Amino acid sequence: MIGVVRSLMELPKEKLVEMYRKMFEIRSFEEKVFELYAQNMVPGTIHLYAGEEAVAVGVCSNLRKNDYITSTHRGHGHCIAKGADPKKIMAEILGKKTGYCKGKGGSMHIADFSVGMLGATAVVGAGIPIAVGAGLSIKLRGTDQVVACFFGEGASNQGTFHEGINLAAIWKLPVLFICENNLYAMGTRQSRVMLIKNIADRAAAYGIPGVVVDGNDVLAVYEAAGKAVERARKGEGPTLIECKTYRHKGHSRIDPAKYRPREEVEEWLRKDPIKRFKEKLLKEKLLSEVEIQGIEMEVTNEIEKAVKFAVESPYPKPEEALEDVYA
Amino acid sequence: MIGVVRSLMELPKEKLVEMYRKMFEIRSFEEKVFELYAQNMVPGTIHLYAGEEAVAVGVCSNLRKNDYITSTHRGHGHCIAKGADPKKIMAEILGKKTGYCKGKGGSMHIADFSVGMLGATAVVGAGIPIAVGAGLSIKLRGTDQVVACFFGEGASNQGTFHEGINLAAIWKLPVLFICENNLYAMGTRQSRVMLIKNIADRAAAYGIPGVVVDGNDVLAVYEAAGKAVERARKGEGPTLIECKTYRHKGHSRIDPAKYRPREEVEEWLRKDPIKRFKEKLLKEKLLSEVEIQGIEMEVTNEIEKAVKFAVESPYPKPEEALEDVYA
Amino acid sequence: MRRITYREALREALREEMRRDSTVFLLGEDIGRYWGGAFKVTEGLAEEFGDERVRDTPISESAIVGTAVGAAITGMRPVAEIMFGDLTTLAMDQIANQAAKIRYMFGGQTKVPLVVRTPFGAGVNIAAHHSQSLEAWYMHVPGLYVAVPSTPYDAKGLLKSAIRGNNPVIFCEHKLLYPIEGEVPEEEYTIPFGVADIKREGSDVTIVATMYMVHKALKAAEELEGEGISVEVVDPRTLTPLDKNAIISSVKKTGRLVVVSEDCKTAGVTAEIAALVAEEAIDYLDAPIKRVAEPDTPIPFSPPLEEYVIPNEKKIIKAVKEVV
Amino acid sequence: MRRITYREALREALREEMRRDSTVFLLGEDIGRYWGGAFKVTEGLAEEFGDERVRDTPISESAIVGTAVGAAITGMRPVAEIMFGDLTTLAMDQIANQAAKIRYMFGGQTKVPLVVRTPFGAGVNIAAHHSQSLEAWYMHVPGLYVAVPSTPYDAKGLLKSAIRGNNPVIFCEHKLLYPIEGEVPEEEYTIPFGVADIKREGSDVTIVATMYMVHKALKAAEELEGEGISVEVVDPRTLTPLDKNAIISSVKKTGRLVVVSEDCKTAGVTAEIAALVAEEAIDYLDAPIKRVAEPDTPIPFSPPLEEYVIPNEKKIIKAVKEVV
Ligand SMILES: Cc1ncc(C[n+]2csc(CCOP(=O)(O)OP(=O)(O)O)c2C)c(N)n1
Ligand SMILES: Cc1ncc(C[n+]2csc(CCOP(=O)(O)OP(=O)(O)O)c2C)c(N)n1
Ligand SMILES: [Mg+2]
Ligand SMILES: [Mg+2]
Repeated sequence: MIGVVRSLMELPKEKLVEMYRKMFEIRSFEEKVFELYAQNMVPGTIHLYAGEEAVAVGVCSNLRKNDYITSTHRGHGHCIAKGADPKKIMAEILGKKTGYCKGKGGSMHIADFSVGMLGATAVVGAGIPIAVGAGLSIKLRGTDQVVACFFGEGASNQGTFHEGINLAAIWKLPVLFICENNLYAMGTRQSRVMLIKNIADRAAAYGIPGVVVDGNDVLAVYEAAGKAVERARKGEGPTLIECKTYRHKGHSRIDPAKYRPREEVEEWLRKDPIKRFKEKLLKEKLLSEVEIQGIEMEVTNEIEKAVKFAVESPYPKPEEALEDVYA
Repeated sequence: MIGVVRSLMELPKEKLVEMYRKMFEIRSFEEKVFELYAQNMVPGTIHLYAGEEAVAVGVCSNLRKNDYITSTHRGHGHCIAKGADPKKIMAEILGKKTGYCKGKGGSMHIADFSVGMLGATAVVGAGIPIAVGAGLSIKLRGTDQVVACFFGEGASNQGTFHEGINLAAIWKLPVLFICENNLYAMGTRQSRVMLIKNIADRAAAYGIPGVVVDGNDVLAVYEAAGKAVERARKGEGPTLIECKTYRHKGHSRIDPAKYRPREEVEEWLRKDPIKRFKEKLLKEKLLSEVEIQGIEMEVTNEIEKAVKFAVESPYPKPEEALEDVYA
Repeated sequence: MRRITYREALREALREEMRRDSTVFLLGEDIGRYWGGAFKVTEGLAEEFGDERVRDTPISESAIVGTAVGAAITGMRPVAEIMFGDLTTLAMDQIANQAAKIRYMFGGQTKVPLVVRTPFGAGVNIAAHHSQSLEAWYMHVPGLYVAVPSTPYDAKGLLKSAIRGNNPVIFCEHKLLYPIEGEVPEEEYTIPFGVADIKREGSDVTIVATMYMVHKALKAAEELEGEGISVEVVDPRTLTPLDKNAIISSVKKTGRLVVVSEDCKTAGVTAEIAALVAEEAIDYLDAPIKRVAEPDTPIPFSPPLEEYVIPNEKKIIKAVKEVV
Repeated sequence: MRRITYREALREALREEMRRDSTVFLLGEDIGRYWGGAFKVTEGLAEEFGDERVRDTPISESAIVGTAVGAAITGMRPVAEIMFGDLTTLAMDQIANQAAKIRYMFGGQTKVPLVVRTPFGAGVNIAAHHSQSLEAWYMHVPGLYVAVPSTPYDAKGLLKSAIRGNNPVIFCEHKLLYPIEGEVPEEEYTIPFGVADIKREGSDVTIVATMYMVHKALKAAEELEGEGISVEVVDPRTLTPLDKNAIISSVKKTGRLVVVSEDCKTAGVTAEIAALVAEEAIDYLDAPIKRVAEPDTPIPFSPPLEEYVIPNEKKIIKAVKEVV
């Protein structure tokens, strides 16, 4: 784990509020998705981000609007953290015409190019070279943008991880490789598919820095990502950041996750990133209970509105299926 | 580089003779191929192994007949080192019916299953998972065979390297990953496509041992491979061995290799593995000049015979093209 | 006769072959005791045969197939599962350049007895990366066999043949077929590759359909019967080898051909079957050949969109009526 | 008019587009100053445009295409070279699942203006891993365009359109075409996608042929003319979009169709074109459709074997004679 976490005091209050809000927003959003799913209103499958909020928020809090991210099957949190509109995310998840992708993508394929969210791929690991390409584009265009590329520890066994990171390394591209290590890929525990403990150690194979960070501590993630962003903007190349975290639910909608020991789940639930951040904020008296409740209420309202918007939105017309194949 | 090389004295004389013979055989074979090529008798393209003989011979001298190897586009040396018949290799290279693959494979696709040579693939890196599969087969069948998997440093940037070695690692398979680092992949110098100096360092990403060895010193290769074979036979899993070496000629038949500095080529020619081994043998008085000349003459005759056999052999009948698609 | 699901039929085939032959083993992502396969086909097999013979792998499709190739050419009979057919793209070199070509390139020195099982097909709203039907690609690769079972009976019999055979097989399953029930005898049987099954006899028009489309074709045929049109439904069961005679004989009888497949129309399964008949039996045709297939789009997510692109009874009936 | 080679024509297209538009850049293995591309298409371009815009890559096909995708959706126009068409298998997910589907999956939010240039084709004795023709696979992927130029003129005009267009293009070249010369004007021109070229007019039989086969078809046509058979040769130039009208119009005129393509016959390019005509213009046919293609084998190494499987003038003439 990287060293001392930047003191809370160093961060402006608005930043802390914003980070808390985003984390709470993601959690609330995912809870609603879960509810809607239970009511049979979500077609297909879903992969919830609950429990991993500190990663997306810690990383994206370092990004500007014109910076890019790439995302995965477990992408709702990334979208929200990068500033996408929960209304249009929810509408997409329900398959509505008002969704980001007009209902063509669904939960596993959300994108919002207007905030630099370059989209989620459902092919594990496939987003990695795409993020590298965005990094190359930045370099060729000569801007100081950066790209954050999210993927799971399971994805780190894909060939694209190896090929993509190596390319970014040799070309010194402004890419943050953010490995969300939630210990499992579906039912497969990390220790059964690799001998090493830290995915960050793989960075050495490409001659770039690898960092392990407590992925349930939003400030630790924020700091590690901040350093990597700085490095990237200065043209010093990519960083691999491994965030140790845990998903609260099963892999996808149908998964009871019986392969996880109960004590392990309980231990991680105790480490809930939102609870931890809230306790810290209160303890250091940076936000009061009242202020926090205010944020939470606002967010809850917003998510309710998103649900209403999504539920009330129309489905696309069937023949729209034929549009958007070619530009 | 690994430590002290086993003293010559420890090896029985027949072993030394055999190693010298094989190295000289490969060199002579490749020189003939080059000659035949110049006479327009070799269809397609060729990738010569001259300069890298110590690798194949050092590794294969540790192997039994029923051990396996997988090979690459630069595979003639691997075949000879594993005990394939030069006659049938040469015939294959000339596209003759008497070749190992009845003329269907050619220089880039030679195989001799009777000596455990599982074949050469011309897709860079594609042999790696195949070798892993042979290793898994050994484990499941419960024998103490091993597999040596040859590939270039260029191949180590392929996704298959990453996925394949990781699999062998977690399953503790009896595989030697032999990286023939000849500094170039076609015209691409290693330093332009990876930031690290030693491919062996990538072994750490999979939690297995990685070893760098002087690939122009047959005894050093022999020793490093010997340890890895021992480890593998004991069920302790794979090893990645990087052999630093150099190809004497261009990448393929048409390549003048102008991308290599002259001094670099000259330096490596001075490190010629055959010359070095011969000098050592003479210096330590393990073989006399006369004995060495005897070996060389024998080999030269054998290769002449191989050429004659190949040249005089018939081409396959055109309609044989339709055979062997399915078993 | 006993009725079991397509999923159970596949599992029985795997179990029986693993009991019969110790060289048969399974590998794939989450096929073992912790999950039992994304579609639960391998559920319970790790418990019976152990983790060594029912091997969970990392998410490394290319290495999964490559490993199967290496095992197959050294005496084993691997059955690899690729969790979704769309992901076979990641193993395309190992499938099309290695598994399919090794025997040929090496002049027949070895055989490559491996099976890659994978589910294709749309209909469960999981969008463009989890819904494709790519079997036409594999028909285009000499050296591969391609199985496309539509019923539990066919699934079991073909999978057993695939495992016992000496060639690499892309064994195509369909997500919507897994829960479908059908008659499967208790006794041992196998189904040879290259033998079509006439799923329904008829005299006015031939429908050639595969996998889930066989069921839609049969429903369409029933409806059409009510309107006095007699439909013959031919299920090739394997695309390679393809039972050309069965198709051509049926066309000779009916004089009309509709080909139905869930894959994208252009250069798909329907193209090959239509071309075959246009080349070898055109004189028997009394009408143009009709193809019913996915229009050329990726599979969209939203239910009304997805429904729109998947071939269905209505489209089949329309095509039939256009030719009779 | 000035004559240049197919290789030079491609290079000119790249050079002109790179001069015209600073977002155009090239990436691939050994395309830069040290080698100039395995087939020397990019020779000299690194010298003119620098190593940043003519980027040598590691041997990482999947990352090459993936990187091109990422660059394409963020404002650049990458032209990737995959050294041999057979190796596109390694990038199949990035090509077929990412490049082709991103626009659609994301509801039209972005375009994916990228070109993957790659040489297909047999004839130089480099065996099964370096000789395939896989363009039919890419026809089967909605979202992709597929170009198959047969002449220097077409190569230049189509490559310029491919680079300027907003869709991902698989740009198929042919090893044996690189040294072929043809007329190419000095002045700027482009060729739109989806417009076939009648390479020779005739009235007795239509041959649809692509790439190197166009030249063989033209030679066959000449020979046949001597025997009083008038052959029309239609070169679609792009397989997606396909100029169906040009094909169908020609068939309506001649009443006979022979389709010639170098890829494997089953489920290949010839299948789609034959199926198209069997579906949409069968009533104009006076004879069965004939397909001339590679028999379903991998490409063998030895010259007599390779020659045996590649379609040639003789086989084309035989097919024509069977239908007239
Ligand atoms: C290439 C590929 N293989 C398999 C799958 C099926 N699959 C979807 S998510 C998943 C697990 C991914 O694990 P990880 O990368 O750790 O991400 P997590 O789900 O834990 O966030 C798998 C195997 C897929 N979508 N893509
Ligand atoms: C996957 C793949 N990409 C590209 C090629 C073209 N190619 C053939 S050999 C070669 C260089 C291989 O370099 P390396 O692995 O270092 O082996 P070496 O030739 O140096 O022995 C390349 C790029 C190929 N055959 N396969
Ligand atoms: Mg995970
Ligand atoms: Mg090399």
